[in-house]
This record gives sequence, structure tokens and C-alpha cells, in this order.
Amino acid sequence: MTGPILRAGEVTKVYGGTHALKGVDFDVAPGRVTALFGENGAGKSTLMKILAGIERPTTGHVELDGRPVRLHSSRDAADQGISIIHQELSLCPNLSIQDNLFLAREVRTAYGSIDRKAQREATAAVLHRLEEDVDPDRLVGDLRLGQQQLVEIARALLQQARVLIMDEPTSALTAPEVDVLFRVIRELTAAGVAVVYISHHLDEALEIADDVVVLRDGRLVATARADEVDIRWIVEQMVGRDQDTLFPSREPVLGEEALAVRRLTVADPAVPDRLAVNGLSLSVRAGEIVGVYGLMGSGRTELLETLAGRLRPSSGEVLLDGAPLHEAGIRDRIERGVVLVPEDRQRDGLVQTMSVGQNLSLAALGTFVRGLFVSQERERAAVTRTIADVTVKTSGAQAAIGSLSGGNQQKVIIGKALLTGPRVLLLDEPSRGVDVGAKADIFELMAAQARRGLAVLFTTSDAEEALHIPDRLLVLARGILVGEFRRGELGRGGLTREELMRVSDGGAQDGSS
Amino acid sequence: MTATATTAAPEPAATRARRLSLLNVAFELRAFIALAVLIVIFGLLSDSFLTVPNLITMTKHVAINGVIALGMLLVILKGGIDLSVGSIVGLSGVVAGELLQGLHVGGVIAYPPVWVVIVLCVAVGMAVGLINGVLVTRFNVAPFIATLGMLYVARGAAMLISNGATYPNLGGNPALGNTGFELLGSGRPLGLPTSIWIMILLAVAAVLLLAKSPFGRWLYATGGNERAADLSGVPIRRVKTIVYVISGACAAVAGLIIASELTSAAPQAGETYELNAIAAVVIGGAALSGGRGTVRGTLVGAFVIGFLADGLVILGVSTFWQILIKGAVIILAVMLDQGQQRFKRRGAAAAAVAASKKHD
Amino acid sequence: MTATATTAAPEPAATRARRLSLLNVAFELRAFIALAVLIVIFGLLSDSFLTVPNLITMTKHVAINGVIALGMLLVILKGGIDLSVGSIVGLSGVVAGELLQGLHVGGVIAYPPVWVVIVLCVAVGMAVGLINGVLVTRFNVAPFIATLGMLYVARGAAMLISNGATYPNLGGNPALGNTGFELLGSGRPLGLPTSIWIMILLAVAAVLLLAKSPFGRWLYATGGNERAADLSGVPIRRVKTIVYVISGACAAVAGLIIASELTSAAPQAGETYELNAIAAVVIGGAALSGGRGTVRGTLVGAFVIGFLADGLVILGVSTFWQILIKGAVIILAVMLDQGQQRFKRRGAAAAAVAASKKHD
Amino acid sequence: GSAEQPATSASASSGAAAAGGLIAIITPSHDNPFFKAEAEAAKAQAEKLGYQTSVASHDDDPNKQSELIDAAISRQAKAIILDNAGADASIGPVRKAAQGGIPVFLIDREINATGVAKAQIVSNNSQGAQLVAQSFVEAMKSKGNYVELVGKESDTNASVRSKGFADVISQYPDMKPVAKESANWDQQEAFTKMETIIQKSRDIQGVIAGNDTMALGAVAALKAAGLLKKVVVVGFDGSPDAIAAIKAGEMHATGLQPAALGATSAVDQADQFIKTGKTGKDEKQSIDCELVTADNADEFGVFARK
Ligand SMILES: Nc1ncnc2c1ncn2[C@@H]1O[C@H](COP(=O)(O)OP(=O)(O)OP(=O)(O)O)[C@@H](O)[C@H]1O
Ligand SMILES: Nc1ncnc2c1ncn2[C@@H]1O[C@H](COP(=O)(O)OP(=O)(O)OP(=O)(O)O)[C@@H](O)[C@H]1O
Ligand SMILES: [Mg+2]
Ligand SMILES: [Mg+2]
Repeated sequence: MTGPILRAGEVTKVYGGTHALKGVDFDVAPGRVTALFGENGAGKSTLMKILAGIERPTTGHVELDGRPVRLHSSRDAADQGISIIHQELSLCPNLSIQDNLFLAREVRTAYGSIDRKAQREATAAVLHRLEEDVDPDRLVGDLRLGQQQLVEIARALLQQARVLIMDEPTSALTAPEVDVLFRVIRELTAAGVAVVYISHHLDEALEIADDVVVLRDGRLVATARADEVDIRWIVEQMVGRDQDTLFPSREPVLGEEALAVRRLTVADPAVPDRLAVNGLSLSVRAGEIVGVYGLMGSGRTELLETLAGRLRPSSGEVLLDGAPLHEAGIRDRIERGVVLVPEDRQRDGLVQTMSVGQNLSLAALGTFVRGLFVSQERERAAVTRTIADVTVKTSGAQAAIGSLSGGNQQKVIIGKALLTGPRVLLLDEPSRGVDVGAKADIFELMAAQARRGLAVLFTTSDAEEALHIPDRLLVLARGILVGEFRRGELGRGGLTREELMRVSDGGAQDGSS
Repeated sequence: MTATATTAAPEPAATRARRLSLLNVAFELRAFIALAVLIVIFGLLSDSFLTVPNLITMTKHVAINGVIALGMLLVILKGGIDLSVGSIVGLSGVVAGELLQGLHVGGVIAYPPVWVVIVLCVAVGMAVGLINGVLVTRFNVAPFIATLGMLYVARGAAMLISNGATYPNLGGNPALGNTGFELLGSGRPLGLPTSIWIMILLAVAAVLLLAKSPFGRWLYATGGNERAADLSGVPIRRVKTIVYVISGACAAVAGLIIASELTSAAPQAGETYELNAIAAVVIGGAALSGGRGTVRGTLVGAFVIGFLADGLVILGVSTFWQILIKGAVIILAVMLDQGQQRFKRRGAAAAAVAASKKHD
Repeated sequence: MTATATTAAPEPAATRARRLSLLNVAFELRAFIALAVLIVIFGLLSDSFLTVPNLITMTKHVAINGVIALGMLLVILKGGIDLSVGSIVGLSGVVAGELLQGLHVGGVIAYPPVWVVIVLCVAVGMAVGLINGVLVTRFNVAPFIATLGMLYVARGAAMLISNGATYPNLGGNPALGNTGFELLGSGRPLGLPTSIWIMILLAVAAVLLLAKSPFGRWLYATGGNERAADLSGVPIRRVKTIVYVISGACAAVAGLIIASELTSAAPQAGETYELNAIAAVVIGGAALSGGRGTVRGTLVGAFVIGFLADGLVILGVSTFWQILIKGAVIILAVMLDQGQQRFKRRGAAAAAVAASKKHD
Repeated sequence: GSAEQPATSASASSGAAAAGGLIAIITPSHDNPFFKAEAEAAKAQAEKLGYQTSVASHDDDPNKQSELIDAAISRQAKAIILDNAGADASIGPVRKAAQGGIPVFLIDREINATGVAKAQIVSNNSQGAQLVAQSFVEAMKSKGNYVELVGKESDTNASVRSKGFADVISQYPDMKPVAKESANWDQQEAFTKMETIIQKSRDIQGVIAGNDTMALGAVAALKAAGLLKKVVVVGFDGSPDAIAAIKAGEMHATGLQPAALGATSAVDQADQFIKTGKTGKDEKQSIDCELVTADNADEFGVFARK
């Protein structure tokens, strides 16, 4: 077996406060699929971004064919035969599929103008290879999230790279689409292409992998041949401690029904004539933790954003303690006790220009007002208390929010929500992009709040979490409720991740969208 | 089940595609409607409005703002803004004046031929644009501020070069071989004023650039999702710089047209022209946030502004009312746009709900 | 493992926190430095510059732009921009003039007392601001376009009301009980011109509003991250509307001061004042993207612009150079800002690496 | 509702067109009372003679002026009464109109070309300036420090008047210019600059301004500084506000341009030309300005003798 094409040596990467990578050595072998495992925030994407020239390592080096290289940009890397499928979509919604695929690589006619015909054919070909025969001239902004991800994949394939990095390529794909992708990957490796594959669907990744590498909190903790390991082993390596300490076992004390949703239908804000949530009903009781699992694009975010009052439902009703929340806006709902911890920290959670304390007190500011002004004492008191309650690691309330690690930023947002004294706590992927320690803290927080009688509704893309955290698990596919499991049927000996995966593709069958 | 999945997806997708293209058309439609309304109203109120000579004259006036707006469109597509174009108009005219008056090089006076003058003026415009571009891309100065600063700098330069005076009779002198400058403004090849031809020429060039050339794709990409464009290897800095340079060049051309029409160049020419250009682009359906906008829309926008101004004059509406109406039209045109978009949204959502109902 | 992770966090966080506060100070420092440089230069070049009366006079001139800039600061903090303030200055003056000339109500002429006049003028300014706000929040018109439109509408209104004429001697008439208007401009309580007191008053109010009131926090949040603010229950629409209203009020006050100083009101007063106000805010370290900016910085920015203008006059620098230098100063001040930020950022990264080294 | 209202006015206008034809009146911005008076006088006279009129302002933008003239041409105006936007910048457009067969009658400002316009009825700026300067010098007893406020540098009249001032004042060695600033014809700017100049030195006995608006700005500044009593302020134009100020003893004098007179006679000559093909006068006609002081202030109305 030949030596590595691409290797990272002693690579470290520091982002503001976060220490994403801590001296990682990583090899990529030709003709093989290397699966990279690690929890949210382990540093997978960071490592890949460095290999793909998007980020420069803080220290350490990258070698191509045994020779050290300085990759100055993603373009630079691409020219050297390294292409990447980004975890977060990086497409231009205002351009057509073919324009996106050939962006900065346009095929030109003799006159230097774009050779649309050639591009359209090439595009159609690669889309056909992915068994997604959409019109190459369709605007990307018009595609389903899954289709957009396929476009992302198609772009990488077009570049005929020697090293192909796939960071969460399937997060929005259905099982059949994943099968197609795997077929293509096998063709590639047969042709000697080196593939790095990252996915939170462990079994799926293990199925395609030849080699297995596990990252934990920015350190490479294990490597092995895929056929020598099983999922249990991988999870242990990822988590680095006994699962039961990560997922606190708890005996819920259920109260009255706090939140009830009846036949809720919501149009996708991004694509108006697609339904993100379709006739969905659910209920959460006080003291209960309900989880919502689904693929990306399955409508979890829209569901929660609708409950929080940001999105207006097309039909259906939402009841808090039996009283309809229909016309209430975000502000009223917060006052009435429904608050959301959003999915995207940077975009929806934090005000980057403000301090930790100001971020914490923002949602509950009204309660500190004395006369005309915000009472400094009351605010400071509340903030300091919350910082302790949610165990935020910070130099103080006046520290810049950007100086915190992902996990601590997440805790600040949760703290902000709790300061409003909610009855129903909505959390959209609360564990995304945070380290293990913080993750455990966050689950503990959720449990604690439930014990205090709050109704907790959270979403997740992580099967392990889905199976171990909630008292009740709802599975969403294309905005439709396709499965519901009570605590007894979950985790230890109950529902397995394989079954969960299968259920979560349910939307594929009934083509409702 | 793959079958059902794939058949399920494209169906509404197709309709969506149709709707979207409809939407894009609608943007220009909107501008077109505004224009049509103006033409009808003015046509009814004044019998001299819809005469061929008058239409030609008005188009000639539109040409100047149109040329500037074409450059502005590129800047706005990229998500920027260029406040310095008005001053560039003045500066380029002044430079032309200075050159046509003759250059004092060591005692003797050199009279560069007209084509040299034109080239140099455009070069000056591009230079100012380049400074804008460098300030924005290298020094991360907000486009608004960078070009605001250059608005003053370029105007000041024009005043200093001309010492505040106007350059008279730029007709040139056969003896000195620098005649022909006035043709730019007063020439009428094939019966149409040169300035109209210039606008048409630049418009065609812009269409080709935006629709056919890779640069056009890069520009739309940069305006649509800068990060994605960057990751794809689009040289966003170069793209951004170039649009300011082009915008500067267009403004310089406009300055030349004006100087040539008047056969004289005043340093204060072009004051507040930037606002008209921006208004034209936005009325034409472009988004100040970048990534959306068309040459056709922009031209129609320019016609709306130009015909409005001339029409009001022909109707003898008082200057004061003209100012007020202009503002109202700008706002209304854009509100129309917004309203339309929201309307489309609601329609689409409703349709989707209906569809789903049908399913179960 | 977890241990190191957790202990790792706070240490560099602390240093960075300190750095951040330093940074904020530095922003104003920058403006202060620019101001200091100006003062020193002019002080050296002219002995009449640093005299107390001259400083007072210049401050009086600064006050007008200062007052407008305070309103503009709020709009910019929210991430918007208000181009209509210049026209509001003119409009408010005209309304004052009209009212002091007496209202024709059914045959008889009513002469409202000065305080009523002032209240009504400010109300007019707020009304225009309200329209801006509604256009931006309800109709999603881009702030630049909405306020650009209102720039024309308000100016046109001023022209129409005054019919283009200037309202002379607004001194009022004891017999009619509407005297005292000129005090706004020429009064000197405690030896300082009223306009300076007004600026100080509004500045204090702005500081309280921004630093102490919930509204201030909401404003910074909306400007810093509108989506996050929205999800935190901040009434972003109301916040956005209010800042335009306040901005309109400030502009109206400035208009009153001018009219009172001249004891006459011209409808074209205040043209291009918006640009000076924006420049002041930006030089003061505010970000046009919103969320960053201080009252102190803004005032210093206003002083930079004002002292520059007056200083150049005292030195007898030609008008043309004045224009050019103004542009250069705006750009330089902001470049200074950018350079500084980049420098800080590099520093931060370095520190973090060092910290990380220490840990492993 | 709004639809028919203009419609009627349209029919009215076309009716009028059938009669005398159209006379286009183009002047600088009407936010200056002088041009407003001028335009209104011309309008009144033209309508008295049975013409339809269109009044527009070019705001001193040569390009806009050119566009307005184009508009007049394409509407086959019988004549254009023009207060132009620049002695050089206006030659082209005026020639264009002449070639379009439309006689142009210039008022208030001349252009640097003859044989293009049918008439150039210009109030004699340089004569007026000298008149004002003379009375200024006398009021200052031929000595002392004075400030000159110049109009917009890019405007011909600014330099003509400034030169007229200089021609007289330069003959008095004891008249010392302490500052010469442009205030762009603007009151607020004149006020601010005057205040600043005062800070430079309070030892000022006179202010001579290129127009009344600036003069009044200076008056306000001097008043605020408590210097008004000691300082002689003169302006130019003879605007009602200035005359009021003179009566109030705040200004010493101004040179009144008989705007109305020039405008009406321009229309008369246009009428003459339309009917007979000639004006019966030579092209360059200058109307002398009149000096307005406290002595004769009562004799004057809006840019004209009562
Ligand atoms: N641009 C950035 N700025 C600041 N911190 C960052 C940035 N990108 C990543 N991080 C942090 O670096 C750590 C590793 O992030 P990374 O995205 O590599 O993790 P990951 O393994 O890809 O997680 P996921 O499975 O959620 O994709 C996280 O704590 C994350 O918050
Ligand atoms: N068809 C689509 N086209 C474009 N954007 C989409 C589409 N579907 C979903 N999105 C966007 O992707 C994001 C995530 O998808 P969505 O919220 O619908 O499902 P989700 O289960 O929340 O997915 P995620 O795993 O991202 O939370 C949302 O911002 C949504 O607007
Ligand atoms: Mg990742
Ligand atoms: Mg989501």
C-alpha cells in the first residue's frame, strides 16, 4: 500500500478563545476512504479546512506527496488536486446550478465568453451520475436543501481531484441519495482517489470507510482499520468517558400538558412553496424533555421558530397551558414563558458587539428597569447569578462574548433564555459545536430545568443524543412526524441508531413537499 | 421509492423556477409599468411630449444619467455604492478642458488630439475609481465612506485644476488639429445624437459583460454570497476593485458628453448626479444588498427619472413640485417592488398549503 | 481532559476582555488624536485660533452639525442611514418662519408664541422621521432609498411652503407676544451660546438613553445582530422607527438654531448637511454596519469637521483646497480606524497562541 | 379625482398655444428672490401680450440649462428668455437654440459671445459694483480694514462684481482688505465665515458682499458679535430684505438691479422680434444699477423703483 498523498503534521489551530486543534497528525492514503469521527466541535471541519487551504494552521505544516506545501487558498488547494465539500453550504443562491458548478472555472469559447452549452452538458452529466436529474439552469436558491447539498457534491466531483474531502455531505440527504453517493465514492476510490469522509451518522460512515480516525477536543485520540472496530468503540473514543455520565439518567416527574401543537403547517421561509412543517401535532408536559430528531432540512428549526413566534404558521394552532398563542409575537411569548435557544449561535443567538453580561440580560432587560433606567445592581446581580448557574467559564460579565469558547457561548444563550423565567424551553440543536465538557453541562442544565417543572423541547442531529437524552423522541422527515418513541423504547436495548436512521428517511416515501 | 422521491421533487421545483423567472421579469415589468404610466400621463397632458424630436431629446438627456447608472449598477451588484461619480463627471470635463486649452510643456504649448484627450479623461475617471476600489478592498473602508471622501477630493481637484473657472469654446482649432470634440455631444450619426449611441454601446457591453463573461458570473456571485464566491476561487478583491474602476470610467464618459454638448467644461458639473444614478439602478429592480439587478432594468430606471424630469418641465410644473414629485416617485417605485415580492411569497405559501391538503 | 479544557478558557478570555475595553477607548482616542493634531497645527499657524472667544465661536458652529450627528448616530447604531436630515433642517426653519409670520385662520391672523412654534417645528421633523421609519420597517424600503426619497420630498415641501422665499426678521413683535425666537441662536446663558447648551443637553440625554435606558441596550443589540435581538424579544421595529423619529427631531432643532441665528429662514438651508453628520459619526468610530459607536466619539468627530472648516478659513486657505482636504481627512480618519482594528486583531491571535503554548 | 384636474389645465394650455405661442422663461433657482422676481415679471409681461409661458430654473447647472433649452426647442417655443448658467457654458446651448430657429433673449447675465443671442439685456454689474464700492468707501471715510465676501467662484457675476469693487477700492491706499472669502451666495455660510473672520480680528470697519444674502449673513454675525454699529455693510442685488435692513440701519447700501425692468423689456423685444423679425435695439444693452441707501430706500419696491 502506497504512502499518504496528503498529511497534516503537528497541526494546531486557535480561533479567538477556542483551541480547535491541538497538535494533530493526520494521513490521507490514495484509493482509500478515511472516515473522521468526533463529536460536535471536536475539530473535524477545522482540520479539513486546513488540508483544503481554507484556513492556515496556527502552527504545524501540511505535506503533499511527501513535500511540505503552503496552501494559500481553497483555489490553490483545488489546483493541487484537493477539493472539499463544505459542511455548511457554500453556494450562490442567485446563480444557476451550472454557474455554481463552474464558478471561477468557467469553460470559455474561442471569444472568451462562457461556453454555456459545454457547461450545461457537463453539469447534466454529473447530476445524472448522482441520479438527480434537475435542469442545470435552475437557480440554486430554488432547490431543496438536499438538492443543494448534491450540487455541492457535484461541484467537487467536477474538479476530478486526487483528494476529495467530504464534510457532512449527507446531513440533508435521504437514504437512497446516500446510496448513490456511496456508489460514486467507490468508483472514485477504485480510480485511486483519496477520500476523507465525515458524518454524524456513524454506521453510515463506518459502512463506507477503510480507515477510521477519531478526534476529541482537538486531539487525535485513535486510528484503526474500519473492519477492526464497531460503533460502540468509536463512540467511546469520541466521548472519552462512560456514556452514562454524559447522558444523565433521570426519572421524570410529569405535570400538566404545558405546550400543545395541533396540525401545525409552516411554509419554508427560504422556499415559500415548500412546506417546512406539514400538519404536525405534538404536546409537551411540564417536567418532560422531548427530543426532535431529523435530517437537516426536515423542518426542526422552522418548527421551533414557529413555536417561538418568529415564523407565522400557515395553519394549525399552538396552545400554552391550554390557552392559544396564536397572534402573540416573540416578545409576548417570552413574557408568557415560551423562549427559544436558536440553532445558529452566531447568526441568531449572540450580539457579537456586546459583552457577556449584556448578552445574558438582553431578553430579560425589562425586569431590571427601575423608573426610566436599567438598575445596574439588579442587572449585575442577576447576571453574576446566571453565570454561576449555567457555569459559564469567563473572566467576567464585561468580557467580550467573542472571547468565549463555543460551549460557553452556548451556555450564555441558554442563560439568557433562563433569565426570562420560562415555562417552556425550546432548544434547537443545543449541543452543536460545543466540547464534551460543555455538552454534558448543557444536558445537565436541561435535566435540572425539567426537574424544576419546565417543559423542554429540543432538536438534535446526533443519534446518540436522540436515543439517550429525551423522555420522548419525535422523528421528523420533510416536516412530517414519522415516528414517536417513549423513554422505554429508547437507548439501551431499545431503538437502535440503524432503525432511527431508517425512520428519519420516512419523508422520502410520501412525497409531500 | 427513489422514483417517487425524484418525481415528487421536480414537480413544484419546475413551478418554482417559472415563478422565479416571472418574478425577475416582474422587477423590470414594474419599472416598465412606471415608465408606461409616466409616458401615458405626460402624453395626455401635453401634445408636445410624444413627438419624435422630443422623445429623442429626452433620451439624449437620459443618456448621461444612463451611462453613469450602468457603472453604478456594477458597483451595486457587488453590494457597494459609489458616491464619487458626480465629482468624477466634473473632474473629467475639467481635464478635457485643460488639455484642449493646450499643455504647457517647457515653454511650448502642446495640443493633444481629441482622441488622446478622451482617453486621458477616461483614464482619470478610472484612476479615481481605482482609489475607491483600493480603499474598499485593501483598507476595508466602507464603500459609502471611501466614495464620500473621494466625492470631496475629486470635486476639490476639479476646482483647483480649473481654479473654479469654466473652460470656454472647447470646439478646438483646425490649425492645432484638436477639433471634433463637440461631435461627442452634437454629432448625430444615423440621426441619433452621439450620446444615445454611447449609451446603447455601453449598455450592450454591460449586457455582454454580465451575461456572457466569467467576470459577470463572478460579480453576481460576489454580490450574492461573498464567502461562497471566495471559497470557489473567485478573485473577489479584484472583482470589487474593477467595478469601481468601471464606474469611474462611465462617470468620466458622462463628463465628456456634457462638456462636449456645452463645448465648455464647468468644474461644478455633475453635482448630486450620484443620487440620480443610484435611484435609476434601484428603480430598475436592483437590490442595494447586491447580487440582484439587470442592465435592462437600470436603463428603464434611468428613463423613468429622465422622462419624469423633462415631462414635468414640459407641463410647466413648478421646480418645487418637481423636487417633491421626484422623491415620491423614487419611494413609490421601490415600495411597489417590495409589495410585489411579499405578495409573491404569500401566494406561493398559500399554493403549497393547498397542494399539501390535496395530498392527504 | 475536560479539566484542561475548562481551565483553558478563562485565562486568555480575561486578557481579551481587557483588550476589548482598551479597543473601545482607542476608537475615541483615534478621533481625539485627529482633533488634537488639528488643534496643534492650526494653533501653531494662527495665533487667533486658540483664543477662548474663537474656540467658543467654533464650538457654536460645531453645535449645529453636532446636534444633527447625535440623531444620525442613533440611526447608524441601528445599522441604517438618514439622508433626509439636511432637508429637514430647511423644512423646520421654513415652518418656524411661516408660523412667526402668523397663521391665517379664517380671516384673522394668529401669532403662536415662540414655544409653540418650536414644539411644532420639532413635531414636523419627527413626522418626517416617522415616515422614514415606517417606510423602512413596514415597507422594507432600504434606509438609503427611503431617506433619499424623503430628502427630495422634505426639500420640495420647504420650497412650496415658503414659495422659495426667505422669511426675514423672525425677531417677532412684542405687540404680538411672539418675540424671543432669536435667543435660541444669539442668547448666551452663562456666557455660552444657547446652541452650545442645546448640544450639551442633547448629548447628555443621548448618553443616558444609550448607556442607561433599556432602549439604548435594545438599539445596540438591534444594530449588533438584528436576528438575535428579535429572538430575544427586542421590539426591533419600534426601535428602528424611533431612531428615525429622533434623528428627524434633532435635525429640526438644528434648523431652528440656524433660523434663529440668522433671524431669517431660507428653504434651501441645510443642503448636504447629512454628509457632514454622517462623516462626524463615522470619524467618531461608529460602524456603518451598526452596533458600534459612542456619543463622545460622535461629538469629537463633529469637532474635527467643524474645527477643520473654521481653521482653514482662519488660515485663509482657498475654498477649493478646503473641499479637497475635507475629503482627505474623512478617508484618513477612517483608514486609521481600520488599520488599528486589524492591528488589534493580529495582537489577539498572537496572544492566544502564546496562551495555548503555555498550556500544552 | 386628480386625473381630470390636470387634464383641464392641459386643454387650457393647448388653447393658449393656439394664440400667441410659447415663451420659455429660464432662470437660476427661484429660492433666490431676485431670480423669482425676474421670472415673475417676464411671465406677467408675456401673458399680458397673449403668450403662453413655461417657467423653469436651471439651478446654475449648465447641463440642466442645456436640457431645458432642448425642451423649449422641441416644443417650438417662439422665444426663450434666459438668465444663463455661465458666460462660457451657455454659449453652446444658446447657439443651439438660435440654430433651432428660436430667438434667445438674455437677461441679468451676459455670455462671452455676440451674434448668438438676439439681445443681452444685462444689468451693469461692474457699474453697479463700482457704485456700491464708492458709497462703501465714503461711508468708511476712505480708510480702515474691510472684509469681502465673494459669491460662488464658478459664477461670472461673482468675479465681475469683485473686480468692480476692487477698481474703486484699490484707489484708496488706506482701505485694507483683511479677508476675502467665498460664501457661495449663501446666508448661513456667510454668517459662519464672518463669525470666524471676526475671531481672527475684531478690528473691522467694513464688509462688502457680492450679494445681499451674504451681506445679511454678515449682518447677523456682526450683530451677534456686537460690532454692527461700528461696521459698514454693503451688498448687491437690492433684495427687499436688504432694503428693509437698510431702512433699519443695519446695512449701509446695496446696488439694486432692476430685475423686473430687464425682464419686461426682454419680453417686449421678444414680442417685437416675433412680430417684425427684429428687436429694433442693438444686442448688448446694459441697464444701470441704482444705489439704494437710507436716503432713497423708500423709493424702491421688489427689484424696481415703485
Ligand atoms: N471560525 C471560527 N471562529 C471561532 N471558533 C471556531 C470557528 N470555527 C470553528 N470554531 C470552533 O472550533 C472548534 C472546532 O470546530 P469544528 O467546526 O472544527 O468542529 P467539528 O468537529 O467540525 O464540529 P461539527 O461536528 O459540529 O462540524 C469548535 O469549538 C468551534 O466552535
Ligand atoms: N429547500 C430548502 N432550500 C433552502 N434552504 C432550506 C431548505 N430547507 C431548509 N432550508 C434552510 O436550512 C435550514 C435548516 O433546515 P430546516 O430548518 O428546514 O430543517 P432542520 O431540521 O432545522 O435542519 P437543520 O439540521 O439545519 O436544523 C433552515 O434555515 C432552512 O430555512
Ligand atoms: Mg464540522
Ligand atoms: Mg435546524
